[in-house]
Amino acid sequence: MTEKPKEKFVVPIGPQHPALKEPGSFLFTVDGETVTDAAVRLGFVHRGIEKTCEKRNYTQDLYLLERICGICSHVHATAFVLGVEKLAGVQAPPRAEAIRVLAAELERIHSHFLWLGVAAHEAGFDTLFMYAWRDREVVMDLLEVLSGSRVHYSINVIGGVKFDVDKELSDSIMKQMDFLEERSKYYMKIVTTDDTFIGRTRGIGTLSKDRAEILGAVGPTVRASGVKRDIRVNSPYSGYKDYHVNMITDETGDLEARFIVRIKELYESYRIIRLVLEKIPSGDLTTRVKRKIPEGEVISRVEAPRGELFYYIKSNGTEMPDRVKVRTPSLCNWGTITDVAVGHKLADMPMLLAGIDPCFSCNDRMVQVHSTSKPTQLMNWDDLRNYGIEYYK
Amino acid sequence: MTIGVLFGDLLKSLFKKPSTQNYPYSKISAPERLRGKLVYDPEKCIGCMLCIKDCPSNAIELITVDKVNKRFVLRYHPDKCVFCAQCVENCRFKCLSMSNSLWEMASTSKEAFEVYYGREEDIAILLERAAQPGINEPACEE
Amino acid sequence: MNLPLHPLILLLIFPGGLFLMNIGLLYEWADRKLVARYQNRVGPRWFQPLADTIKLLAKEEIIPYGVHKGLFLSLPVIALTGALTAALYIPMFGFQAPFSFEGDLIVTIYLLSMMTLCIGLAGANTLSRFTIIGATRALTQMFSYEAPFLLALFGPAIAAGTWNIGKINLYAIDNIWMIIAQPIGFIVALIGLMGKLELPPFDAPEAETEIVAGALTEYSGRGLALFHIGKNVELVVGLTLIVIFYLGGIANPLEFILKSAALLLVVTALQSLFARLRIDQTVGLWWRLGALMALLQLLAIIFGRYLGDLLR
Amino acid sequence: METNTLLESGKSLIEKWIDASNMPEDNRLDIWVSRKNFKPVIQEIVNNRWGYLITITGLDIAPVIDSENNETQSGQLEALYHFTNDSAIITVRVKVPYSDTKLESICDLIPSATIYEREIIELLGFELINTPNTDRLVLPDSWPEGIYPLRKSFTSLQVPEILAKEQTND
Repeated sequence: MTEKPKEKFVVPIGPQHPALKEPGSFLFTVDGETVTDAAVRLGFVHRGIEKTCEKRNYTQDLYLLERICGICSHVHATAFVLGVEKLAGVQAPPRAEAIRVLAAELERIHSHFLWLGVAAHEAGFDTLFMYAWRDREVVMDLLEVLSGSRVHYSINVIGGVKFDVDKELSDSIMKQMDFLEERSKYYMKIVTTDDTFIGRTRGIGTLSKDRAEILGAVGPTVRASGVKRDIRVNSPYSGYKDYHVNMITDETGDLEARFIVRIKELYESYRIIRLVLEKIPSGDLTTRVKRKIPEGEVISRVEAPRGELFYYIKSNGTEMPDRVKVRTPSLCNWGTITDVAVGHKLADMPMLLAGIDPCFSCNDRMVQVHSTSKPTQLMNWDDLRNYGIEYYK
Repeated sequence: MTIGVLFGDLLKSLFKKPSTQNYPYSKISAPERLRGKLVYDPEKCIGCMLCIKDCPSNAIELITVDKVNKRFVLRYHPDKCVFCAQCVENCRFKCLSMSNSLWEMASTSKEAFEVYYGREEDIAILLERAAQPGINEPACEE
Repeated sequence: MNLPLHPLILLLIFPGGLFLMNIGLLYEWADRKLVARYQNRVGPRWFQPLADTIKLLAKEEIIPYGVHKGLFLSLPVIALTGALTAALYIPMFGFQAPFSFEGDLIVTIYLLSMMTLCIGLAGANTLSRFTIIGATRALTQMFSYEAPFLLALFGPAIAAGTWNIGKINLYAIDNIWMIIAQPIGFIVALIGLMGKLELPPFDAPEAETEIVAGALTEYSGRGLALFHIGKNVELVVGLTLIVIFYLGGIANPLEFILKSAALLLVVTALQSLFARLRIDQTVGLWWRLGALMALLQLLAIIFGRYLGDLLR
Repeated sequence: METNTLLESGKSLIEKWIDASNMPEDNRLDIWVSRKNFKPVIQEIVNNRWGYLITITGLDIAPVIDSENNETQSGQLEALYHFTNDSAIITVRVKVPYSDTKLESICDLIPSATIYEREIIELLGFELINTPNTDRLVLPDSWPEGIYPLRKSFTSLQVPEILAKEQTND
C-alpha cells in the first residue's frame, strides 16, 4: 500500500495572535499535535531607526534609541551613551555610573517580573501572571519616583545622568527590595515545585550547551544551558567595574532552567542594588561633553535583561553620527526556537517562544512606506462617528 | 506530587482588598519628578534656542515677538512631545519645567495639542497675525 | 416540593428556560468574580455577563466563507437546547423535576455531552486551522473525561439503587452525605465537570495563547452568545447534579444556593490554582488516574452493597 | 583569560590572511581582509571555536564627488563581522565596490547568521552567494527592488516608485 504524501497542516502564530502581544509571524507545520517544522518572519514593526539616527544629533538619537524598546529602554540609552562617551574621550562621574547601574538593575527586575508573568500566562497559569505583574508594579513605581516615568526613564544624558538618588528614595528602594526578594523566593518555590507547572516546563525545549554556543544565543537563554556569557562579568562596563556581579548559570537548558536562572538573577539584582545604595559615591552627576563628537568607531556592549546588547557607532566628526548599528539580544535568540521546536507539542510553542523572552520592537528597528494611492484623511471625532453611521446604514 | 503551591496566597487574596487601582474614580498623587506637560515661564527666557535644538521630536517652537525686549512665545505640541525633559535639562535659566500635576492630556479635539505659552498680549498679537492669512499675497493672475 | 404549574411554564420560564439562563449568567458572574478575587483583582460587576450577552446578541453574525451554513447556524441552538433539556430531569432549586422517569440519569448525561459534540462539530465545520485543532482537542478531551465522569456519577446511583435523579436526591437527603462515603467519586466528578466545561486547567481546547479561541474562533454575534449561555446553563446543571449526588441532595431552594455556591468556590479555586494541562497530559491524567480511581470506587461500592445484602 | 592573550590567539589563527589590522580600543582588533580570503578567515575562526558571531554590520562608504562632478573615489560597501570571545572582540572587515557587491555567505558555517545576512542584503544591497534564504526580512513586501534604505544616497522613496509598485500589486 502506498501512502499519499500528506498535506502540510500549517498553524500560523502571528502576526496577529493572542499569544504574542507584538507582531511576529511563526509558521508551525504540525502532524497532529506534534510540530514538524518551524519558520519565522519578522519585520512587521520595522521603524527605520538606524537610518533616522544618521539625520539627528547625538542627544536626539539618545531619546530615539531609548524608544527602541519599552521594556529595556534604559540599557539601550546606556549602551549608546557609553559608546558616545568613549568616542568623546570623557568619563561620566562615579555617582552617575552608580545611578546607571541602579536603574539598569531596577529595570532588570521589572523586565524579569514581566517575563515571569508572560511565561505563566502562556502556560495558562493566569494567577501567577496576575501576581507577578502586581509585584512588578512595586518596581515600576520606584522607577517612576526615581526618574518621573514608568517606562522611558530618560535617566541618561551624554556625560552623566539627570536624576539623583536622595536618602528618602534610597530607603524606600531598600525596603521594597526586601519585599520583592521575599516574593521572588515564593515564585521560585512555585516554579520549581508545582507539578502542573513543571509538567509544562521540565524537559521542554532543551538547548544543549554545545548547540547554544554555536547558535550564538545570549542572555538568560544561554546561561540556562550552562554557557558563561554575561557582559557584566565578561567585560564590565560603567559602574559594574565597582560592583561585582556573580554569573548565574544552570546546566539543564530547558524551560525550567530558564525560569530558575531568571529568578536567581533577580536575587543578584537585589544584592547589587543594595550594594550600590550603600556605597554610592558622592559628587557631580554630569561632565561636559562637546556637541561635536570626534571621528572614530566604537563598539559598546551592555547586558540587557534579555542578553547582550550590541551598539556600533561610527562618528564622522560632526554633531550627527555616521552610522549606528544596533543588535538586540532577541535577534540572536530566534535561532534557538527554530532549532528546538521540532518534535515538541503545539501547546509548548507559546511557552517556547516566551522562553527566550522575545521582544519584537527590539528586533525590528528600522520603514514604513506611506501609501500614496489613497489620500490620507484626517478625521475628528464627529467625522469618524458620522462615517460609522453612514457605513452601517 | 506537589500541586497547588499557590493555595495560601489564593486564600489570602480572597480576603484582601484588590490591588487594582480604581484609576479614573480615585487618583493617587503623582511623584514629585513625574514628567508631565511642559510649563514655560516667559519672564526668564532669553531666547537662546538651546531647548529647540535638542528636542528629539520637534515639539517646541520659540516664536520671537520682540527680540530686544525679550518677548517670546513658546508654541508647544503635547502630541509630539516624548516627555524626555531634555529641554528642561538644556535650559540654563530654569524657565522650562515639567508639571507633575498636568498629565491627563487626552482630548477629543485637536486644539488641546497646540499650546501657546507667553505673555498674554504677545499671544494675542501672534494669534491675530495668524487669523489674517494672505494679506500680502498677490492676487492670482487672470 | 412540587410546583403546581403548567408544564409549558415549567419548561419555558421557571425553573427551566428563561430562569435557568439568568441563573446561568449569575453563575458566570460569580465564577468570574471569584477567580478575579483569587487573583487579587476587582473582577466584573454583577451585570457584566448580561451586558456581554446582550451585546453579542445585538451584533452582526458573520458567516465565514466555506462553512455549511445550516450547520453553522443550527449548532449553537442545538447546544443550548441540549443543556436546557438536561435541566428538565433534574430537581433544580429543590423543586421536583418537571419530567422524570426511571433511567433519566443516562439521558441527562447524554444531553450534557451534546454541548461538547456541538462545539466539536462547529470547529470541524469551519476552515480555520485554529478551529480544527480546537475541535480535535475538544473531542479528544471528551473521550477522556466522559468515562470517569460517568463512573463517578454511577457510584451514588448504585448506592441509591436507582437510575432516577429525583429518587437519588431523596435518598441523598435521607442518608449520610456521599462525599464522605465516596470521596474519590466526588473529586473525579468535580474535575470531570471542569473538563466538560473546559474550565482551566482543562482549557486546552480553547487555549487562547495557542489556538485563539479554539473551535469557536469563527463564531461571532448570536452564535457565540448562544454557546456562552449554553455553557453557563451547563455549569448550573452540572453543579446541581454534583450537589444532589455528593453533597446530601437538595431539599429546598436555600440549600441549593448555599451548597452550589460553596461548590463554586471550590471550582474557582481549582481554576486559579493550576497551569493549563497539555492535551496529552489531560488524556493521560484521566485514563491513568481518573478512570482507574472511579472504577475502583465503583467496584468497592458494588462489593459493599453485595456484602450488605449478604449480611442482612 | 586575559583579553590580550585572547586577541593574540585569535589573531594568530588568521595571521596569514590579514591585509591590515588596527587596535582602536584595548579589547578590540579590527582586521581587513580581501574578498577572496574572507571565507577561509571565517572558517578558521569558526573551526577553532573562537567566540561567536555577534552580528554583521554593513557600512556604506558613499562615493566622493569633487566640484566638477567627477567621482574621485567610487562608492563602496563594507561588511563588518564582529566576533567576540569573553571580553575580546575581533572584527573582520571586507570592502566591496558598488559595481560588484558579491560576497560569500557564511550561513553554512554559522546557521544563525542568516538573519544578519538578510538584513544587509535588504538594507545595503550586498549580494551574498549561497545564502539559504533571501525572503524579505525587515522591509515590506511591496518595497521596490534595487533601493537600499541604509545607503547614504537614499533619502526617501519617490512617489512614482511606490505607485508603480502598488499598481502591479493590484
